[in-house]
Amino acid sequence: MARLVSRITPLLSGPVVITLVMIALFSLLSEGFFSPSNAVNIIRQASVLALVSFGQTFVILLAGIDLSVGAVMGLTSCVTAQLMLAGHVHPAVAALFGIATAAVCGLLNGMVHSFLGLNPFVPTFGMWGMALGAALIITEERVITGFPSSLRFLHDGEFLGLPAPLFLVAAVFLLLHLFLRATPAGVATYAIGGNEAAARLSGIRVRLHKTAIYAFSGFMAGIAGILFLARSNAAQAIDTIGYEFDSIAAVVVGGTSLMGGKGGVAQTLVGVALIATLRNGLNMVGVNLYLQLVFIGLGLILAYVSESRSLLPFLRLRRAKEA
Amino acid sequence: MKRCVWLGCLALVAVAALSGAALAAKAPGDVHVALVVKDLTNRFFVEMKWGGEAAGKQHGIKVTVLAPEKYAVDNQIRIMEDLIQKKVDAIVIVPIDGAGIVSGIERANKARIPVFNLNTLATGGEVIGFAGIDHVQLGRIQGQWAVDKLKGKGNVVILEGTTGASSAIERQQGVTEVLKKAPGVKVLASTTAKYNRQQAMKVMEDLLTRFPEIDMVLCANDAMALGAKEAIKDARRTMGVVGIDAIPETLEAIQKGEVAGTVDSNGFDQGFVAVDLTAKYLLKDQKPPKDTLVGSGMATVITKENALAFEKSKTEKFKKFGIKVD
Amino acid sequence: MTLSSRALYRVAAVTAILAAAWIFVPRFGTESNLINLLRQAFLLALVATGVSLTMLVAGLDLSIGAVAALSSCLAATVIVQGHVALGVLVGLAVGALGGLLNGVMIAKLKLPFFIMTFSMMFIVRGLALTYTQGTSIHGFPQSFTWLGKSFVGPVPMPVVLGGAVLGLLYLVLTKTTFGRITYAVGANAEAARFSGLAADRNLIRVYALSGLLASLSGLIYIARLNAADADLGMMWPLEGIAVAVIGGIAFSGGEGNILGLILGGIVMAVVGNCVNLLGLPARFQDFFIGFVIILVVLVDHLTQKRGKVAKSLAVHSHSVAKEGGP
Amino acid sequence: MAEPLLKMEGVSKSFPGVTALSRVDFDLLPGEVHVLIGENGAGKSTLIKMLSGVYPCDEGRILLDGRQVAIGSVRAAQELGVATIYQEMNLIPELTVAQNILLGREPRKARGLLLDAGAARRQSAELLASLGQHIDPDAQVKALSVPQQQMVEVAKALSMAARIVVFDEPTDTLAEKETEALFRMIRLLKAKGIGIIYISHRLEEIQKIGDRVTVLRDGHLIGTLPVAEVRLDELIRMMVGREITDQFPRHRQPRGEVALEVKHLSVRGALHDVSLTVHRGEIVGLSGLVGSGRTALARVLFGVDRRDAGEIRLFGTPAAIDSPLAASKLGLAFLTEDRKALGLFQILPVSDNIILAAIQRLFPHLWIDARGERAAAQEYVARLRIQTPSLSQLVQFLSGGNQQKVVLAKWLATHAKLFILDEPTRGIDVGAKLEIHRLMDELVAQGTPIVMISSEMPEILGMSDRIYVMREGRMVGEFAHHEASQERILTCAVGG
Repeated sequence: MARLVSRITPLLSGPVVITLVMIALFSLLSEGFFSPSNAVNIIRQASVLALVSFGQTFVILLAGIDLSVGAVMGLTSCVTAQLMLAGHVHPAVAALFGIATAAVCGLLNGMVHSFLGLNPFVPTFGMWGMALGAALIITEERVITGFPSSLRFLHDGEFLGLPAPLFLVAAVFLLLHLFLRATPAGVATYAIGGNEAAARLSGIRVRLHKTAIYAFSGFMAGIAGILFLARSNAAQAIDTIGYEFDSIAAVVVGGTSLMGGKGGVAQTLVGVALIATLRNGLNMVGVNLYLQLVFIGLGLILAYVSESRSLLPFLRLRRAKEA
Repeated sequence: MKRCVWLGCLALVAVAALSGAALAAKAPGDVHVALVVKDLTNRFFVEMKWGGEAAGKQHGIKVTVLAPEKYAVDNQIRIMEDLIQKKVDAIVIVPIDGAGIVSGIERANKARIPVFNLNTLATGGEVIGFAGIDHVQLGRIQGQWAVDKLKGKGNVVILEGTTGASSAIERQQGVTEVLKKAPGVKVLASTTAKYNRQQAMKVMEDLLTRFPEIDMVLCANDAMALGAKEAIKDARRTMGVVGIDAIPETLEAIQKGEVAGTVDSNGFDQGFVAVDLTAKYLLKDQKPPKDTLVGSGMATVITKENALAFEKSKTEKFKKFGIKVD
Repeated sequence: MTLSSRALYRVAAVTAILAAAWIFVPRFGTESNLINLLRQAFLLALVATGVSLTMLVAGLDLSIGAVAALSSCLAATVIVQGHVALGVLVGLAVGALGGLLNGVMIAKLKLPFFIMTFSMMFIVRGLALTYTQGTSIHGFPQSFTWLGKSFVGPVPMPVVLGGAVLGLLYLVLTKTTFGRITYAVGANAEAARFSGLAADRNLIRVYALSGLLASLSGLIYIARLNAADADLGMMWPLEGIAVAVIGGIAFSGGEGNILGLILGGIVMAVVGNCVNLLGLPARFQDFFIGFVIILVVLVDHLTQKRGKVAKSLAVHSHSVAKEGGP
Repeated sequence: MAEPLLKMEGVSKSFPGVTALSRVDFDLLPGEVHVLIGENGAGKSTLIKMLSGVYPCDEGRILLDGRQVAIGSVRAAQELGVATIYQEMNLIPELTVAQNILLGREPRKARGLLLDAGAARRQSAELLASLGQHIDPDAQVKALSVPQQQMVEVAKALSMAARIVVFDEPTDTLAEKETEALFRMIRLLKAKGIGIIYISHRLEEIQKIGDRVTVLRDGHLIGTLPVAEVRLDELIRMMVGREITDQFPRHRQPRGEVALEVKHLSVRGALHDVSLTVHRGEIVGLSGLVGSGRTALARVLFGVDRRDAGEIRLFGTPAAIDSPLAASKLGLAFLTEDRKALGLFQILPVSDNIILAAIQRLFPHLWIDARGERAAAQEYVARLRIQTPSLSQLVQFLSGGNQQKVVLAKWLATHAKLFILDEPTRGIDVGAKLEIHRLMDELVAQGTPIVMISSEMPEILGMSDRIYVMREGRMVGEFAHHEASQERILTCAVGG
């Protein structure tokens, strides 16, 4: 039994405990919550936030921040929709072009930040405005629909009873987790976030690496934008505004430190699960909109406090023995 | 660091492999209808909520009214997905965007949950019926009244709703249709203020600067009309201001002469009719008509003359359903 | 602090933008437009004071919009019943309380500013909506609306109030012990603690002041709009950051002159104003704002970077020569 | 004479407005420890930075094994076998020992895509073993002690198959025992034929470890001599170019009454039953190895950490010091070991840095009048002879010595009644060090007591009136000035 306990306890970080407590609470209060179909529903709703939060995780690991992801997602979906509708471009090609646009936005963020040494808030905030403006201009502030809906399988499709986005998110998660843990570039990311000067002195090309990570964050926002397009089958520039703060919240609540060098995509996955479960649960229980906002705010604070000072006294006892 | 990979998988698997709770049998009085509106910070939708709840009380069914956290159609889709999981008996949806909401309706169709489309026409998905006012007609009423008031001659400025929103497009279509038939009336500018009071005040300030003489301001909703009239009052200019929705604050402004008139868009009636038809469909299996026009009866603009009469009839209606009006 | 060379670059850039607008944009130079511009600029600057103060202590207050909404709705309820002074006090008190809560949690419980103020944004917005249930509070007496609508000679009251607040803040920040400690905490919070300064107390006061300023901005806005609803200030955090960044406030803390906000406000107001005066669709505004932010900051950074490098070398040589020689 | 491993001929480097190095010759033989000394700004770090590829040299040639090389980047230097170990530990706290050692050069598998963790663990374990260390390669670096972290740095250098290893003031954070371990390890490297360049302020170390010593001043080569033929004061004269007569100024009055009395102070895991007394007009030296609890004691006295037991009496009255704020109000001052992180506001001007600690005293009623501020700052800039172009100069542009003077000025402005100085002259050049000692002497002469923590034996012996020695959080010895000697203190500190 002790061995089992010792294997499980390191998993029970604060946010995981909070998520499980929430699941239990919501299951008691609403009968539809604790069901496989609702689980599938939560996964679908959380998949877009997960993808964009993975990109944000990498930037925050560098002790940076990317405020542009919300607008860049919107730009991707609008570019792709317009290409398919007006340009009669094949959906796959249009999607690739959309993702490329997002990656370029990320690249610009990275270059302005790392080569000109500007605090990352500034270029990504400026990019937020430009990407939003560009998306609005492309779509003339209209909603674009009526394009071929072959992308929809990405979100609505099912395979072995599990939603398609689950496979996409799981594949991306494992790839990124492996990248961070087991590749030189992954370790370099932690090194730059932990001690940039030391990373540079170890021969890591810091500026190049940072630029690549911001471009990667743009790239992930692009993929999230495509999945968003598949989900709503309509493209509107302002629909994805808000994902920048939601993704930062998911990353930080999950346990990745804003100071950089600590955390990872696994923690972010938990953060995303927590936020998605919270929002779905409040709807299932039928809490009125106004109070829902209050509970989301309280939930975020509780999740963060639980991560930084772990809840279970038993856990703390174990950690004290180890230190 | 190994623990993190376990951590991620645990969260995914736990959520995916939950076992189903037993489905409670549905008692007739236990019918639950959800009304999803665009946002609950605008008085028009608050009255629609009251209408829906009133109809619910009449049929003895449970009605919950939900609105998205953010004015984005994706949030409405998320609410519909959650309602599907909650196994509500029917969803009445007022889409922020008729095209954007289609994938939400299709999901409800797949779950065999009937959907009633209200106020803004959805461009796809099966709905058991549509009720709403004829936005184009509202635009025409407003436009015609303005032309008559200006005796066919004068400068007009139009404040449109959120660009791309179906209701904004249709109301704009109605207004411009009428104004085109009056050569003497010149449309100086037609720009959006996103159905928002603060935005309307700012845009109006700039329009007052741009055009020294404006005779009439046509606003696609009352919130914008109230914002515009403040800017006009501050700039010590005089011109007619016409809105749509006939919310109480506008009626007060009409009596004070700050706003020339408004058009009733029957928020309460829309809510009531939609829930009423849905309840009848669920309880008495009466298929609602494909297209129900709500309350286009009051086909005239409410002005100083008939404002009091209109307000009295409205409060009586509310009282009938036991709704306390502040 | 004397107007350093960096500030001169910034003032020059803004005057260049103003001159260009004056020449190319029709009716930009008219008196009414300039008044609108000035009022808009100072209101934006006032909204940005909360964000800027918290940026000075290397933090950020994302809850200013929500705090403004809640405090102004509560104040409006009191003001509508005629007690204007009491209402204003209630508003300011609620604002300060919200800010105080932020400060205590950040300073004492060591919560990161992002999580605390981001969560407060949701919590306070929810409370405001619950309080007003989506309806607006309107009909303020003239003795209150003068806050937003009256003039002192040609100058609109918001400009006078905004100017007074910014002037006072400038004096507080540069000429009082509280101000110096604020810059010190922003530059190096640990060193401030080790220098025997009450760093935590200073943090709490800065966040409380940010909440107070947010509620003041809210009160002035509802005085202008002549109505208060829970929808107020949705975009204030982002607009505030934009004005602060253009105004030269550094995200990393301890650096930036509060008067720079006037320049930031002017740039934002000019962009919005020109888009309207040229009749461009509103969507161009977001693009230009993003573009201007990066442009102004790039120019500022390049001028600053060269300035810094030159200075550091000059000193290096100076001290080497001094120490080395007998 | 073996073929020189490294030869730098006529190397110079100038920045706009200053020549940091002019035509310096420097060479290094395989298996040799070549010590490099000189004041701050003498050009030591510039020479090393050129060798390790941080920036290119303007004139002159660098030859490795007789072949001319151009070292364009840090990576190029590493490939050429030049490894530099900087003073501030360049490790990544969150990563493991193995990850740190092999960062940037990790062994790979699966055609170079994935890291080979097993091979990395084996290689780093081997490297550490060759240095006589057994540190767990999977431990996180943040859990290691300072000396252990240093061994990881050296292991990292070895992993780069370094043929030249540069040590930049490595023993600053170490005490005797660890310095001995470091020298043993350096001798191991020598035996492997690796050339070592050793930069230090501690002149007494030269005899112990150096083969040859080179002195730089103002970017010029003063001389290179075999260590055997050189005397200490001669070296100092070459460095400073002026006669160092009385190294440590001492004009002391008789001891006053008890200023600070600490009885049975303990902090779980750091201090055990520590007692000491400090009298007015006296400098009390705190000696001991790193980790012996001297800084922990200072932090408790200044209210940074909470004490678990024991009593502190200040000027006769019991003092409950629970925060630096309370300590400063009671007239305590604390110059921390890490100037940059805890002592200074880098991006604020000199005047702010000086008046901030005393801001409540100087301006009791909130308002700061510009004249009063300038006068207060100017007074201390003059008194401490701080070299700064103006009062509004940002502190980050001052030299190390001037920065330390600013921190001292900050606390003098508070009219503190008792000073705690933690390594007051570390990393400062000899000239500035002298001035700091002069100021300390002046302060004590006026009766203000000083508690000084220092790892430099000459400074402890020279400046203190009484010396306490600490080991593992306990007070293990107390010597008056006349009875103290290097050997006695060392034996106490090491627990002999």
